[in-house]
Amino acid sequence: MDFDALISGLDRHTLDGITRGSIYALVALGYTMVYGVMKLINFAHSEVFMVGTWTVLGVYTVLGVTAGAGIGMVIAATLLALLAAMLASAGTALAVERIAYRPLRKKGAPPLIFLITGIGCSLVLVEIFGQVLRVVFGRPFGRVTVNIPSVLETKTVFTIPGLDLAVSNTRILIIVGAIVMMLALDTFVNKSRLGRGVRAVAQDADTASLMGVNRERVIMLVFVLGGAMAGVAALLYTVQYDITKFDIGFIIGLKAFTAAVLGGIGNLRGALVGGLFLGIVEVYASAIWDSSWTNVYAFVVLVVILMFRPTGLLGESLGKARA
Amino acid sequence: MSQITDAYRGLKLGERWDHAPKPVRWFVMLLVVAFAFYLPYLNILPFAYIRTDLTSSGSDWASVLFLIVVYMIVAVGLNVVIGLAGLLDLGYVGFYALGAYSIALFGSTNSPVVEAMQSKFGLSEEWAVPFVVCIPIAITMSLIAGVFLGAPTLRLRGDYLAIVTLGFGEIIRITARNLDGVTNGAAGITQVPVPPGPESDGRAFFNTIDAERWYWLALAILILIIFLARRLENSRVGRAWLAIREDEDAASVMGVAGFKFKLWAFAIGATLGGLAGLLFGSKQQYVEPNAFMVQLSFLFVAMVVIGGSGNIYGALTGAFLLTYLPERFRDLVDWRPFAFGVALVLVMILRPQGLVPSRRRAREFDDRREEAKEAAADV
Amino acid sequence: MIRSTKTWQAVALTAVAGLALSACGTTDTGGSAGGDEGGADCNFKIAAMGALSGPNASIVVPSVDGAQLALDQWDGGDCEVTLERFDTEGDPAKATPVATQIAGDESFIGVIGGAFSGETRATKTIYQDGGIPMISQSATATDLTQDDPVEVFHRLVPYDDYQGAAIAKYLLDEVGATKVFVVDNSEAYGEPLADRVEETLGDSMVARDKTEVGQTDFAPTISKMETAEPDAIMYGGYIAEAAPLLKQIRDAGIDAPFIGGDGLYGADFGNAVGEAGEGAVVMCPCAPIEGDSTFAADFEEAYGGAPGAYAAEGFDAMTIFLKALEDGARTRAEVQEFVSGYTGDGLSKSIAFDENGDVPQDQVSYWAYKNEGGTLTPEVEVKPEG
Amino acid sequence: MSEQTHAESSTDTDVVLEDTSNHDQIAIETSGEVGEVLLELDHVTLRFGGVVALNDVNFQIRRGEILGLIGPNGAGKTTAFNAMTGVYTPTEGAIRFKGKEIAGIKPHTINHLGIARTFQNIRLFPEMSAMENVMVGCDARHKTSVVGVLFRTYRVRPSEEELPESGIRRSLAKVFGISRHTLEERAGRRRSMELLRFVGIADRAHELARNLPYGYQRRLEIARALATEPELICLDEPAAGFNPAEKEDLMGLIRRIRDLGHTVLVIEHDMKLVLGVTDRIVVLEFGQKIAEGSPEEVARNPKVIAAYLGEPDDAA
Repeated sequence: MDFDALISGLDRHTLDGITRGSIYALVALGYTMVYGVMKLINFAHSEVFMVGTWTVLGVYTVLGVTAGAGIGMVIAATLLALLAAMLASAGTALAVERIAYRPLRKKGAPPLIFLITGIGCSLVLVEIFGQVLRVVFGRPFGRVTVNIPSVLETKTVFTIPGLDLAVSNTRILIIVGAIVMMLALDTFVNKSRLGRGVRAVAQDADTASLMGVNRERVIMLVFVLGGAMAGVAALLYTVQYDITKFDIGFIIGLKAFTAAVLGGIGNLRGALVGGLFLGIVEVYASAIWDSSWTNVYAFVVLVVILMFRPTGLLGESLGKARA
Repeated sequence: MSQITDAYRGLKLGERWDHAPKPVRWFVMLLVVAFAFYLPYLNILPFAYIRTDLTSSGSDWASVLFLIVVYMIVAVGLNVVIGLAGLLDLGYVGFYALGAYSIALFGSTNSPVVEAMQSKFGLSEEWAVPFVVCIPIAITMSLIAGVFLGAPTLRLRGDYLAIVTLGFGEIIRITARNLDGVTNGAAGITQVPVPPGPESDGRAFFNTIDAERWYWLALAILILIIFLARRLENSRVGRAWLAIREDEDAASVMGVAGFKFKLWAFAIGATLGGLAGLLFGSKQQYVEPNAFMVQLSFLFVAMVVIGGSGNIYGALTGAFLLTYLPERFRDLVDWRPFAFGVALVLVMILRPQGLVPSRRRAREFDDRREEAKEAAADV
Repeated sequence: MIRSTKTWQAVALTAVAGLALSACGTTDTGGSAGGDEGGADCNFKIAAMGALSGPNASIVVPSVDGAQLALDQWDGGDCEVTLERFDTEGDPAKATPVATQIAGDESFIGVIGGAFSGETRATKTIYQDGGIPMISQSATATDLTQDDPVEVFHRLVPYDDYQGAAIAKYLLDEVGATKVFVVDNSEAYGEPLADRVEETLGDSMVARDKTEVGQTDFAPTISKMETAEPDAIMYGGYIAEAAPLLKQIRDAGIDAPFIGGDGLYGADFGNAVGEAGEGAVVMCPCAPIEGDSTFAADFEEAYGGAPGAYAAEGFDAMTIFLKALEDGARTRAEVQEFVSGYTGDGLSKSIAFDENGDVPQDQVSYWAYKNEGGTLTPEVEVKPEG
Repeated sequence: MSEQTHAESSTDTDVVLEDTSNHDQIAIETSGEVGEVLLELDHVTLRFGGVVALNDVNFQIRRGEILGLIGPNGAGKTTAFNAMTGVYTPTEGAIRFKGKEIAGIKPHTINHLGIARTFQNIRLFPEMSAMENVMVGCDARHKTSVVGVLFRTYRVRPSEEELPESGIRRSLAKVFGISRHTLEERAGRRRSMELLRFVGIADRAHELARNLPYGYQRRLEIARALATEPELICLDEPAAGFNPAEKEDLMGLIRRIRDLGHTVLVIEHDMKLVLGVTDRIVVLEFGQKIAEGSPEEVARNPKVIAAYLGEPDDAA
C-alpha cells in the first residue's frame, strides 16, 4: 500500500483516470441508451466497439499512412477513420438489432431471451474477426494482437504550470473528443424532435406510441447513436493504445456496462459521470496497490454505491435526462 | 422444421404422460434412469453414434458424460435462481469456483491452508481434511457466500442484480488468483482428494482412468437433486418464487416474505453450484482460477435459457446440448465457437420459449406473442 | 385406456428395435486397436495435446506442426505411426477428457504435451495412471518436475526458475542495469517468472508492479515507472498486453530497454508491438535454428511460414518417440524406459532427461532475441548459473 | 359446460354469483368482540416531497362492520390504503391494528397480522392458475419451511380423517406421521377450491389468471385476499368496470364476506353501491376527512354533496 504515491501524483492519476474513463463513458452510452428505451442489456455492444477498432485499422491500411506523415495527412486520415468507425459501428449495432432483437420483439419474447441472443451475437462477431475473416483473408485477422500504426505521434503539447503535469496531444484528443461527442449527443436528445421521441419512449412507451412516436424508429435511432459513440470510442482507443484484437471488446464492454450502471443506467449524463468515476477509481486504486486487483476495486465500489443509491449516482431514466 | 415439431406435437407426449397410470410412469422413469446409468457402455450401433470418442481425436465418452452431469447440476441450481425466482445471476461461476476451491483448500496436501494446519497442529505431511468432511465445508461455504452476496444485493432491481453478481464471480476468481499464500495463486492447487472407495490394482476406486465411476456418482447426486428440486417447485416455496417473479409487490401484500424467499433461492442455487464445483474439482484433482472465467457464467445462463427457463427438464436439456455438442463435434476445431454463437442466436429466434419450455411458460409465451401481434396491428 | 395401450406399443417397439440393432453389431470404440492386429505389427499413434484453437493457439500450433514434420520425414520401415491432434483450448477442464481418452486407448504410445503448464498439471496423473510417456515442448512451470514429479513426464524446456535467472543475468551483464522495473501479468506464467527475476536481481531491482491479462491501459504502471526512473524494464507476460504496455512506455518518453520472457516469443510479436517495440528483447530457451539445418526451409515449405514458437522442440519430441520405436520399443513401458534413458542431439539442444524429467541445465541455451524491424533476430546467448 | 359459456361471452353480464361453498371450511376464527376497534388511523399525515397526500386523518374500523371509504379522485383513499397495508409509512401519526402500531412494518408482516387487500388495478399473478393464486394466499398461513419441504422433516400425527384409506400407507402414516407439508398442501387445496366456489368462479379454477374474464379476475383477487384469513379485508374499488347487475352481485358477496367473520373496508366511487352495502362511511377530500357516519347521514351531508358535485362520478 502506497498512499504517498497516490497523494504525490494525484494530478497525474486524475488525468490518467479521466483518460481511461472517457473511453468507458463513450462505450457506456450505447448500453445506457438501449437500456433506457428497451430495458435491455445489449451484450453485443462490446463487439460493436471492437468492429470500430478494426475499421480504423482498415482505413489506415488502405490510406497507407504511418507515423511521421504530414500534419494535413494525419488530420485527414484521423477524420476519415473516425467517420468510418462511426459508420461501421453504427451499422453493426443496427445489424445486431435487426438480426438478434427485432425478431424477438415481434414475438414478444421475455427479456432473458434477448440476453442470450445478445451473447450469441457477441460470440459471432468475435469469431468473425478471430476465425472467419482469417480463413478468408489471412492476416491481420485471427486470434493475435494486431498493431495499429500510431498516425498521431504522442507529443507533449503543454505543461500545466504549478502542477508540472505534462499533457500530451493524444490525451487532449481523447478527453476533448469524448466530452464534445457527449455534449453533442446530450443536446441532440434534449433539443431535437427525434431526441424528444427517444425521451418519450424511454419515459413511457405506451403513451409515446399514443402520441404518435414510432417506437421502432426510436429503437433504430438509439442503436445507431450508441453504435456511433462506440465508433468514436474505438478511434480514441486506437490512438491511445495502438492495438486491436478479436476479443478486445470484452473487457471494455464489461467496464463500460459497469460505468453505465454506476452512473444510473438509462441516464446519458450518468454514463459520463459513471465512466469518469470508474476510470478515476481504478487508476487511484492501482496507484495505491497494483493493477491485479483492478476489477475487484471496480466492483466493490459499484456494490457500495448501489447500496446507498440503488439506481446509481445520478439515478436512472433516459426520459429525465435533464436530471 | 415445422413438420418435425408438428409431428412431435401430434404425439401430445406431455398430455399422455399426465394421463398415464402411475405404474407406467414409474416404469418409464426407471427405464430412463437405467439407460442413463448404462450410457458409458453404450455400444449398440445406431445409438452409439452419440459417443464422443468415435473420431480419432475425440474425447473420452465417460469423462464427457461426467462433465455433462456436473453442468446439469449447475443448470438445476441456476434454474431455481433464474427460472423460478426470476433473479438474473450472472456470477454463478463464483459459487462453482467456491465449491471446487473448498475441497481443494481443505482436502489437498498441496494447499497452503492444509500446510498451515499441519504445522500448527503438528500433523503429518500426509494429513488433510478427509473428503467426507470437505463436502459439508464446501456446501457451507457456498451457502454462506450465497447469503453473504444475496443479503445486501437482493433488494436491487433485476438488471442491477445482474451486474453485481457478475462482479461477484470476478471477485472470487481474482481473489483466488491473487491470494498466493492461501490458494497457491494462479498456479492452482493439485492433489485435490477424491471420494473414498475400495482400491483395486493400486488405484483408488475413483481414479482418473475409470471416468464412468465418476459419472455414476454424479448421476446419482443429480437424480437426488432433481427429486428435491421437484419437491420445492410443487410447494409453497415454489409458489412463492413464482409469485415474486410475477409481481413482487402483490406477493408481499399477500403475505409472501419476498426477501426471505429470494434469499432462499439464492442460497439453494449457491449450494448446488458449490456441489457441482466440488465434483468438478475432485474429478479434475486440480483447481486453478482460470477455470472460472466470467464466460462460464454466461454459458450457464445460456444452458438454462436455451433449454427453457423455469422447467427443470429444460435446464437439463440445455446443459446437455451445450456441453455435449461441442465435444461431439470436436472435428470442427476452430469453428466451434462461431457455430456456437450462430446456434445460440438461431435457436432463440426460432424458439424463444426454449427447447423444452415449462408448460406454464409456453402458454405465457403464446399469450405474449398474441399481444405483440395485436399491438403491431394497432399501430 | 387407448392412450396407454399406444404408449405400451411404442415402448415395445423401441425395445424390439433396440434388440435387433444390438444383434447387428457393435461399434469399435476405444480399446486396443493396436493390439488387436497382433503379431509384429508396429501401428501406433502419438497424441499431441494443447491449445489448437482459442487465443493461445499461436503459441502451440507451430510446435505440433514441427512434430508432424519430424514424422513426415521419418522412414519407419514396417512401423506406421500417426500423430493425432487433441485440442484442449489450453483449458484444464477440457484437457482431462482428452487425456483419459488417450490414456485409455492402448494404440497411443506417447504424448507430446501438454503445451501449457495448467493442463499439464491437470493431466499428468492421468497419463501416469495410464503409464504413457509424455514429452512436453513448452510447459515450463517449476512445480511440474520439482514439487510433484511423475515418472512419465519429461520436458524439453527448462523451467521458469532458470529462465528467470537467465533474464536477470542478461539484464545485469548485457544491459548493465542497476535499476530494473519488473512487471508481471499476475498469471501462472508471468508471476513466478518475475518472482525469479526479482530474486536474482536483488538490489538491482528498483520496483515491481502487477497487471492483468486483458488490460490495455497501463497508466498507473507508467506513472510508477516515471517515479522509479528505471534503466531497464522486464515484463513477465504475453504479447497481447506487452504491445500496449510498450507503446505507453515509449509514449511517456521512457526509453529504457524492454525485455520479456518466452511468452513474447513468436512470429506475432513484431506485428503486435509495431514501432514502439523496436529494439525490445525477448529471452527464450530456444537456440536459433542453425543455418545448415534444413529444418527452417522444410518447415516453411510444409506450413507456409517460418517455424514459430517451440517448433524445434515439437520436432525433437517426436524424434525421441520415433527413435524409441526404431529401437524396438513396442509397449508404453518400453517407450517410457527408452525416453527416460535417452541421450542425443536434438534441434533445440542436446537432450538427456534427469530423474525428474528435466533436461539438465547446462545443456540448455538461452538466447536473447532483439526485435528489429518486426522480426526477432538472435542477439546473444546467455548461460545462467544453475 | 359452464366454462364454455363464459369463454364465449366477452362481457360478463350473465355471470351469476352463486355461493356453493362450504362455509365451515372458509369461515375464520376471530379472537375479539364484534364492535371493538380493529384498526385505527390516529392523526395520520403523509407527505411526498411537498405534496400532502393525507392530512391529519382520523378514523376507526370496528370489528364486524363494513366500512366505506369514499371521496373524489385524488382524495387520498388509495394512499390511506397503502399506508394501512405497509406500502407507505406515514410521515406523522400512528396506525394501530388491534392496538398494535403497524406503521413502518413490512407488507408481508402486516398481512400475517391479519390485513389483506385487493388492488384497484388488478394485480394477480397472471401466469399462475386461479387455484394457484389462491394457494399463494393460503400459504401465508402455512408454516412449512424450505427444509421441511425438501426433507419432510416436520411430521404431524394425523387425525383419523387425515389418514389415508389404503392399508400400507395408512400403517406408515400411523407410525411416522404425515409431514406438515402434505397436510398443509391438502388443506390449502381444499380451502382454495372452497374460496373459489364462494366467490363463484370455481368453474375455471385451473385456468391461468391472465386468461380469465375481467369480472372473474376481480373476484379472484378477493378470493386470494380471503385465503390469507384476514380479520380485516380491504377492497380497493372492487366494482370498477362492473355493470349494474354485477354490482348487485358484488354487494351480496361483500355481505357474505362479513358473515364469514371478516371485517370489510371498501373504497368505492359508486355511491349507490357504497350506500347500499356499508354500515358506516368515511369521506375524504384533498387528503382530509370531511365526514363520517351512517350512509344516510353521509348522503345528507352538504360537504359531501359539494365534493361530489364538484367532481363528476366517473363510475356512473
